[in-house]
Amino acid sequence: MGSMSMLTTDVAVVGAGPAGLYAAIEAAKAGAKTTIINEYVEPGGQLTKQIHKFFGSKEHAAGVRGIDISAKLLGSIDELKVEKRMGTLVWSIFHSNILAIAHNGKSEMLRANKIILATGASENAFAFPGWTLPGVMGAGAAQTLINLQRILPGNRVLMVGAGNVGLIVAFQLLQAGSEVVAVVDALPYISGYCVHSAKIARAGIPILTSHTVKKAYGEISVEGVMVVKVDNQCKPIPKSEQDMKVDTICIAVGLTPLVELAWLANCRFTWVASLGGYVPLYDDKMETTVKGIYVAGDAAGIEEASTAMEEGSIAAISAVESLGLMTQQRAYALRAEAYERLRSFRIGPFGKLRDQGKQFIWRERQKYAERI
Amino acid sequence: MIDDEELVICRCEEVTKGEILEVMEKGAETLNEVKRLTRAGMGLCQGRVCRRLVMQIYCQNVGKKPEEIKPTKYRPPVRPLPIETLASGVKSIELDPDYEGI
Amino acid sequence: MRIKVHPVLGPLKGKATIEIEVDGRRISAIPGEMISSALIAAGIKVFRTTHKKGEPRGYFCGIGQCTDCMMTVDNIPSVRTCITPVSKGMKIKTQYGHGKWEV
Amino acid sequence: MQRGFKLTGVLTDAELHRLPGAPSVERAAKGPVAVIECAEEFPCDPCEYSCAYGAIIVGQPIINLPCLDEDSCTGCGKCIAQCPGFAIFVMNLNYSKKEATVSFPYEFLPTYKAGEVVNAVNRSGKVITKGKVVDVKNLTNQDRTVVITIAVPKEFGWDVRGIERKEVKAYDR
Repeated sequence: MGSMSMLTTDVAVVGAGPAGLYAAIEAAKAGAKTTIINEYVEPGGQLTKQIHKFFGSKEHAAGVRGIDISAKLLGSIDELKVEKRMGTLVWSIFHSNILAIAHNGKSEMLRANKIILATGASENAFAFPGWTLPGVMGAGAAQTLINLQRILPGNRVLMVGAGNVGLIVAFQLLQAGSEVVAVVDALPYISGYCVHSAKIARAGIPILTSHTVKKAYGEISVEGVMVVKVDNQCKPIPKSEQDMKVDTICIAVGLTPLVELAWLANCRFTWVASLGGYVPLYDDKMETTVKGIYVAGDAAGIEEASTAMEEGSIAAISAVESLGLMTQQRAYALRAEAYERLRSFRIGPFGKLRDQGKQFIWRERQKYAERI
Repeated sequence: MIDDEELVICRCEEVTKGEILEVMEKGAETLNEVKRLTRAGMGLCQGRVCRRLVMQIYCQNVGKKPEEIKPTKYRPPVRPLPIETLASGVKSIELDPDYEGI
Repeated sequence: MRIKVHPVLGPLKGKATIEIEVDGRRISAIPGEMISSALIAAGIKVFRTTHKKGEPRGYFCGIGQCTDCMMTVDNIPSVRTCITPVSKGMKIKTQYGHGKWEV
Repeated sequence: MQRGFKLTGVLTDAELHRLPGAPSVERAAKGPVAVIECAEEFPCDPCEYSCAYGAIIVGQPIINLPCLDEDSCTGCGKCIAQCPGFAIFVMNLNYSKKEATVSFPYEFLPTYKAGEVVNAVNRSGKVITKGKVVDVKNLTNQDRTVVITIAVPKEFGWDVRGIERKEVKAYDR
């Protein structure tokens, strides 16, 4: 073990989506040596395929398309000389501060004083007979194909899930030139925003609530799908089947925080259904129960790009404060401002649930701190 | 729903819902046991697709909520990579003798 | 099918200037695009068959998570085609089961 | 049991007229005016900044539904392309003796030219009448969201909210 070369950095950010990019920008602005690592060659995360204009406020570039926000953030990253390691995967965390990274067939160790996990989320699966047939894919996968790869997944598509992801991707499939046969959801109501469902409806696409997929069929790939009406208990109603000829079925039934690294680092977790499942415990600095490891964005509970950006900033501000690169007063003031903005995002029928989820995590974090 | 038993849950190891229910009936108590006995979640993708589905089936079968059960463990490497790549990094880590692993 | 024009993204910039081989058939691809994209553009949907039941699989997660899209690429089995870019003259084969190293 | 737009995705007439962003029937009868069909409280306010006349108010908190000050609204239509949710329309029920115009955002290809006769659709995407394109705007500040204005028989002014998309085949592939 003679020639041990360990890479070092002050702040390592894992994930270059909205949360990670904001975290890296904030950390680098404070003068920390910052390294941002991203599994995919292209940084930007979900932003790179979000061709729609974003909601939100001026501070969060409302009205600007995700793809353009991404381009702007990447510009800042370069200006601030953040070390970029794209196409690099993080396969483990050792000793709470060493990231095992791999790039181009070579594995290296990166020791970081502070680690910010902004690893995002993965799409939930939905199993129905025939769901393994080629032609069934995640809604996000279809979105990657049409908006990033410029490839049409199919001519006739069924979208499963009338949440925001399902509605947005259904619309983008139309924009790309596919025919969307219907959007179905087992829930008795549309869980996505009304403005999204209105766009789909105006385009003449039926949104079938209380409907689910009974089975997909086809010889070697999807040729059609049987959709069935369900009752309040989600039980199929006999003789309510509809046969739809489709070649593609997209699944948009929610997201799960992608937090394998936090599990490996021995962070404490809790289950919060409204935030997508298991979420690491963290405090108002976004620091997990393992000192020096922070979490932000969808990895800290499924929310929006705008809130992910704020959380990325909060995590980075707290990390640089802890490194002595920012005064306590300044960090406190910046966090307070960020929370003020977050507060206005976490009210109303959609934001409230997430706010309750976040409050729950903080309480659990507090309880854990008191126990040890 | 029809074909329920035949429904593939783990796409990689081609484990059906019926097989998961069967090992539970035969005495598998924890999620980890279900995983090891059926291999659901132990294939190529390491449970990235089916983890949640297996958990749902398990929870439904034992009548518990997700927050009341113990999740399956994660082990490095958490991303798929060739063993050759893994080995190239071992040289550069000073393993702590007191380190007990994950 | 390639999306040649798009109301937001504009005209397709990349040109299919290289050729790759899929099970002996030559198809054109855009430099830098993922293997899976070139295949779907050429109308190919089945990328592999499973080792137990021999069922067809194709593009599913699109981000290298699910491994459904794995194929044998230049004699190396189990390459995730959704995150592996094409290169000129690449030889791609449908993978049966776990595939075989063919050195 | 859910009703109305949470069930169908489409605002009912009653839901529409209750919105703070909808003009009164009296105001609409007078001439061009914005109809803001934004019915759920989530954080978003570009519409407020888009209006040079201060006719759209969101205020604080940012989740407030946009409120239309119908006397200040000139029906200029600048807000249409600025709404990320494509929820703002401009209606001119006084376009001519027999016709009303409706302006709406459009982000599909191929686009339309003035003079074309089109099938006009309602909120459910159902073709309810023929219409004629009178204006197509695609300004830089609209950032690729085209605003199309069509003339339709007057009685359809409140219901027409778009046009039937052209055949997908028209895509250049």
